[in-house]
Amino acid sequence: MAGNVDALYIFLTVVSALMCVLVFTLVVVFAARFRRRKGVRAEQIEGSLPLEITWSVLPLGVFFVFFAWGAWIYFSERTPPQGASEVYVVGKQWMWKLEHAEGQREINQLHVPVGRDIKLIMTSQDVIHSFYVPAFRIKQDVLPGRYTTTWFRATKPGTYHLFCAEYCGTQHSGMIGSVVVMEPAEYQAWLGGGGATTGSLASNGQALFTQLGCATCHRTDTQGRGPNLVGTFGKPVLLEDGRTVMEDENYVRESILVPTAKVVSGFKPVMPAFQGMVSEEQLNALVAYIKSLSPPSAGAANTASVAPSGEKPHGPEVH
Amino acid sequence: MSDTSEHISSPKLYVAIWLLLMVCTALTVGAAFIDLGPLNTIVALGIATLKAVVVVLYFMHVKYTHERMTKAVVVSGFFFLLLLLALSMMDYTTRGLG
Amino acid sequence: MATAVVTAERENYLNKEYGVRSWLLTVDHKRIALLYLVSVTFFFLIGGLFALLIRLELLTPAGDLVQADTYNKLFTMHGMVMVFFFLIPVVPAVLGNFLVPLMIGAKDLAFPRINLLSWYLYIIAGVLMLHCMLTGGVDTGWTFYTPFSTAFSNTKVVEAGIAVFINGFSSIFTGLNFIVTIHRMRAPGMTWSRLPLFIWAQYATSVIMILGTPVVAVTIVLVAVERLFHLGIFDPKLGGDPLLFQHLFWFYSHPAVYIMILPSMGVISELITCFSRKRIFGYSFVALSSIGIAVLGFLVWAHHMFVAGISLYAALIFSALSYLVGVPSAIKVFNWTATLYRGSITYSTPMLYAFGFLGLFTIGGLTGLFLACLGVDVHVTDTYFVVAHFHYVMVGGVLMGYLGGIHFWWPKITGRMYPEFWGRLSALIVFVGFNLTFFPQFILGYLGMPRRYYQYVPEYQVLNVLSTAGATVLGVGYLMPMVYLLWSMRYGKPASDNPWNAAGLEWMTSSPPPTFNFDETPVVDFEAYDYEHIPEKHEEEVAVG
Amino acid sequence: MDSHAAVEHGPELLHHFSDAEQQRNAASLGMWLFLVTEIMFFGGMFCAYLVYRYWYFGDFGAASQTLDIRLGAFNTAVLIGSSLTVAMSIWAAQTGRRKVLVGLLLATILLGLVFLGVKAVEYHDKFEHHHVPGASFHFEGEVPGHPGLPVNPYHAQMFFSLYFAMTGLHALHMIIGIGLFSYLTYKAWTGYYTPKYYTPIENAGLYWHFVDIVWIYLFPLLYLIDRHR
Ligand code: HEA
Ligand code: HEA
Ligand code: HEC
Ligand code: CUA
Ligand SMILES: [Cu+2]
Repeated sequence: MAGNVDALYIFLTVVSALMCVLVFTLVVVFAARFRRRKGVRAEQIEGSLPLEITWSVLPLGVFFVFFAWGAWIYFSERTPPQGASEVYVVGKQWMWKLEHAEGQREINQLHVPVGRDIKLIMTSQDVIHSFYVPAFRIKQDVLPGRYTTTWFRATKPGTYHLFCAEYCGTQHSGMIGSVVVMEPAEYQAWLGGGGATTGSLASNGQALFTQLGCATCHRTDTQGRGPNLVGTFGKPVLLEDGRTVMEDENYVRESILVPTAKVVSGFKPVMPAFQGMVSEEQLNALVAYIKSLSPPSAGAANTASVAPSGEKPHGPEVH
Repeated sequence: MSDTSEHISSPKLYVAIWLLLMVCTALTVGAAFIDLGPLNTIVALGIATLKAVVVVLYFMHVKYTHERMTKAVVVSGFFFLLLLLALSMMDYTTRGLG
Repeated sequence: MATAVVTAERENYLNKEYGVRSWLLTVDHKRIALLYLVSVTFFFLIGGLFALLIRLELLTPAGDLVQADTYNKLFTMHGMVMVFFFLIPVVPAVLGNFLVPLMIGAKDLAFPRINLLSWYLYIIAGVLMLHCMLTGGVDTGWTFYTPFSTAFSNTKVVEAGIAVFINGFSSIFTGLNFIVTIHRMRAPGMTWSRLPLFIWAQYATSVIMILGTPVVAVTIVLVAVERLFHLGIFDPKLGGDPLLFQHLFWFYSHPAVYIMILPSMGVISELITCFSRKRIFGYSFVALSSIGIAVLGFLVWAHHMFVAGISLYAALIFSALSYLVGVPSAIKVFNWTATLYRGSITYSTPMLYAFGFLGLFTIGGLTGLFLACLGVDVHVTDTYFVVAHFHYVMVGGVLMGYLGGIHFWWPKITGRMYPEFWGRLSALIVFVGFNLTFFPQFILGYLGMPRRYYQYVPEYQVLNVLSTAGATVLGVGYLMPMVYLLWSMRYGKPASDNPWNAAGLEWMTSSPPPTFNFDETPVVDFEAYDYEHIPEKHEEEVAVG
Repeated sequence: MDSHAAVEHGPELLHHFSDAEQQRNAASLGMWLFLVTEIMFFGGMFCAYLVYRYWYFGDFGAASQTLDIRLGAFNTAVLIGSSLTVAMSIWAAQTGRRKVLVGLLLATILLGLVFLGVKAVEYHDKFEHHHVPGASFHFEGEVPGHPGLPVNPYHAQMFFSLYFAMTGLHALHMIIGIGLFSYLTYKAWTGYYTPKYYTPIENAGLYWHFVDIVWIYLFPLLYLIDRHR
């Protein structure tokens, strides 16, 4: 990704520099060549339609290239590859809380293995923040009340800056950390010994699922009062009002916090709203658990296994 | 606009317009109670727009002005309002898709 | 200079009446322009002071000069003061106020009392802003993003909001006044195709002022109401969408950047024609591109929100639309350049500023294209790259244009010439200082330094030191004109009615003009920039030096 | 500067205009441009309304149905009536009927006050039912057409936030308009306006009609959502 962005950036710089050189040379040359001389009067030139058209259409053509290239990169930046490992990010004034699917929790630090696609599922507890790793050329605002996502794949081990790029109050400039990219073996070791873990995110979610009483309604058969949640994630859901929505992270999130917002067809809106009753971390665990009930076909993002992602599937998006 | 001042609409016309507006009000209330599916909103806004246009044309004398500028001003006002609404909604209606 | 003596004694708008009252209650557009001149300069100094403090703090990576909170207030108030109280009014309210009636051959603006009201609204807003700054300040950034501004910041957001709101009405009334004046008050024969390009630019600007400003006004009302009464329009906790605020804010604030640049572009058209002694190349294209920028400017606002969480499709469309505004800007740049061709060019101070404008605006505009490019923007948004971009267009563009214009019309405004040597020197210093200040910031931005950072990681220090050094040079460059222009009001050489031998109605009345501008209403039977028919003056008569 | 005696002499030409026609045209264009700014001013709120109505359609429907449609319709009629009296007052001014003019202007003010009175009753009702956004807000109900589906109180509160913001802003415009018309009535009573000079009445009329048009949209948008269920 970084390479692509840099290539485009260099392209833009070169084209712009050429334009600058063109304009500046003309200005300087004209200014020198046609400076005021005694007895020489300016020649009145009305304009020229062909020239006007040239210098409107040509830039427009160049602009289109800029746009198309930029759009293409943006599209892949916003489309995490299938099978990416997931990390949940919660921003708050003024720290980053990160939780791996495997259950490692970190603050202001993110450890990832080299060469693996990492998808970040992010939300904020208070104001808007922005997750920015300059080295990876990625940035995404982190909003309260919903998830935003982005992804990256580190190609070189090392420690990289992590910044908060959206102004968020007093310690905005202190809301920084680092992304530590490690060789896979090292990473395994870190997983084993390093960060404090209390079981994988999904298994935490499972515990919560029982504890909060979700399991009483959402059973793994068709007898529950709520829909069976197995195998539903990432698929379209038919709603009571006839609309169809994709079951993605934001949908699950909303379904837990405000269940009546989108009611599944064939069910009564009896699910209690959990808004204000679960923390962002608990919510993430629940989401991770519900996702784990629908193992994706490619890769095993939600299990604890650290399968290398192998070929980079730049194919269709996950959600 | 110079013509607005010269053109004198008769009270009869005003009363007729007023009646039309009252009928439209009755219609819109009535229509609200009939199930037209998604058309309900459209009908309600359509009637409102009709009323607004009538007010602009007759009560506000735009119909009688020979001044193209007034018309241009009114139209551009609504045009930019629509731009605001349409381009914002473009974001909201496509959020779930990408 | 016999004529000059006569000029100085003739009754004009300056010496017609004396006393504070005659100024504070004036409805003469020229006097109001001067009232604005004094007040925007005051706010520029305040904003500049904040800028210097910002730059001083950033000299070292550690946050050592001021507290984090103080720093946040500094850049917030720097941005608010500079944008709302300096750059938006500066060219329209000073030069525009002075020149619009003169250039179209009118006695005054259509609504002189509303014009005065505009100034009072501006002053009330400004005093409120000052009060707000002195009693604690605001720390939301000039963009007021929610939910920080509505639910988290514990500074004087509402007060600052009210100040911006009131100031908005000042700007709306100015715009309204200009449009009506340009439509209704033109002298006989002054057709649309004969209007000076400065007037076209003011017209386009006024359209934006009228259409955009009310939206930001109501948005700020909503923020204030949400903050005071906890209505949940934008608060996600109450089901609101913080991005809606950003949509509404940028619906105004993107077009607002064209409120700033368009009038300056108009000034540049006047300067380049006068000092090349030529009709502008492609008059109608330059004129209509102003309108084009004004209209297209309303279609691109969400390019400030590419990483904010808008939909993918919206981002694509807004990016594509953003490129469209580049086209009319390109048209202008190329036409100005072409105007120089086969001209008869003098390098007086205003022209030097115009050259500076051309260079800096081109760089600023081209880097705008980087930002409109989705893939690149994701990386550089909210970094110093953006900061550099907008200072290039706002300071390098607008401010250069304004300074050029002030020098150009100074003889008309005051009846005195400014010292040419000092003028050229200041133009040079500003140009050098400017690049030294802001060019390093492009690099900083690409290296990843986020904006609004009060402390930063040490590897960014070298470039920051350069930038701070540049800012001091720049500061000197700005203070110089203030000193010598003031000096020239008393000691400057008396100016003739048309010291530049320029085209345009404003040069056909005396310097300074009488209260109602023209002794008799002029009849226009010549095209704009009719330099062909203006006889050359002898070298020594041209007021240079 | 402002020593022009013109001000005292009423409809005299202001010095910087070349003739009365130019002056009148300028005033009229100025007024129309001002109305455009008003469109955009309300436009920001309409945009917010549109977004949330799109998001929370059902909840908005439920909240909307607590509004009294009879009062809303009555007020619409009142406002349209006042537009009629304003339009007629232009006619009265054009034809130099001073007493009729004063009467019509008074009628306009009266109708405006009736509108505000009804609005006050409605606001009061909202207070009674705790439908005013804030700490004491309370809303229970079902989404129309979806029996058993409870309304999300936050979303209902959003409706009422917008309701108060929009109708409040509208009412503020009414109050300003009534102030304006009171002044005009007084002036008209002194015989200040003649068939040659009545621009202020014309412009105030434009303003009033605009306020009417805003209500013409507010009424269906706020009162008539999903009524058929
Ligand atoms: C005077 C003010 C001004 C002007 C004129 C502009 C002009 C432009 N701006 Fe800028 N901008 C700002 C002030 C301004 N901007 C401010 C204040 C911000 C930040 C606000 C904040 O967040 O605080 C900002 C931010 C900003 C962003 C958001 C960045 C971010 O936050 O991520 C973007 C993105 O698209 C952008 C784009 C543009 C574009 C495309 C133009 C175009 O109009 C430029 C057009 C001009 C040219 C293109 C140059 C001339 C053309 C040629 C010489 C043609 C030849 C070229 C080729 C063939 C390549 N600007
Ligand atoms: C018109 C607009 C304008 C102008 C003219 C300027 C002028 C300058 N700006 Fe500003 N700037 C903005 C608009 C502008 N800026 C905006 C909108 C922001 C974003 C704010 C935000 O993030 O919310 C910003 C942010 C901004 C930042 C980023 C802060 C951050 O993100 O952390 C920086 C940093 O270098 C900076 C620097 C400067 C400098 C060095 C100047 C120089 O050009 C200034 C030169 C002038 C002087 C040096 C003054 C000289 C006078 C004196 C010294 C006398 C003072 C004494 C008396 C009062 C008598 N500006
Ligand atoms: C009282 C019973 C009940 C409880 C307790 C309950 N739910 Fe539900 N849930 C339902 C019903 C009924 C639906 C379907 C109607 C709807 O969408 O509101 C549902 C829908 C959902 C959906 C959307 C399902 C889909 O396929 O689209 C998710 C996700 C969900 N619940 C998660 C949870 C979680 C997590 C908890 C615990 C924190 C929980 N539920 C607690 C009854 C319940
Ligand atoms: Cu978090 Cu800035
Ligand atoms: Cu912009």
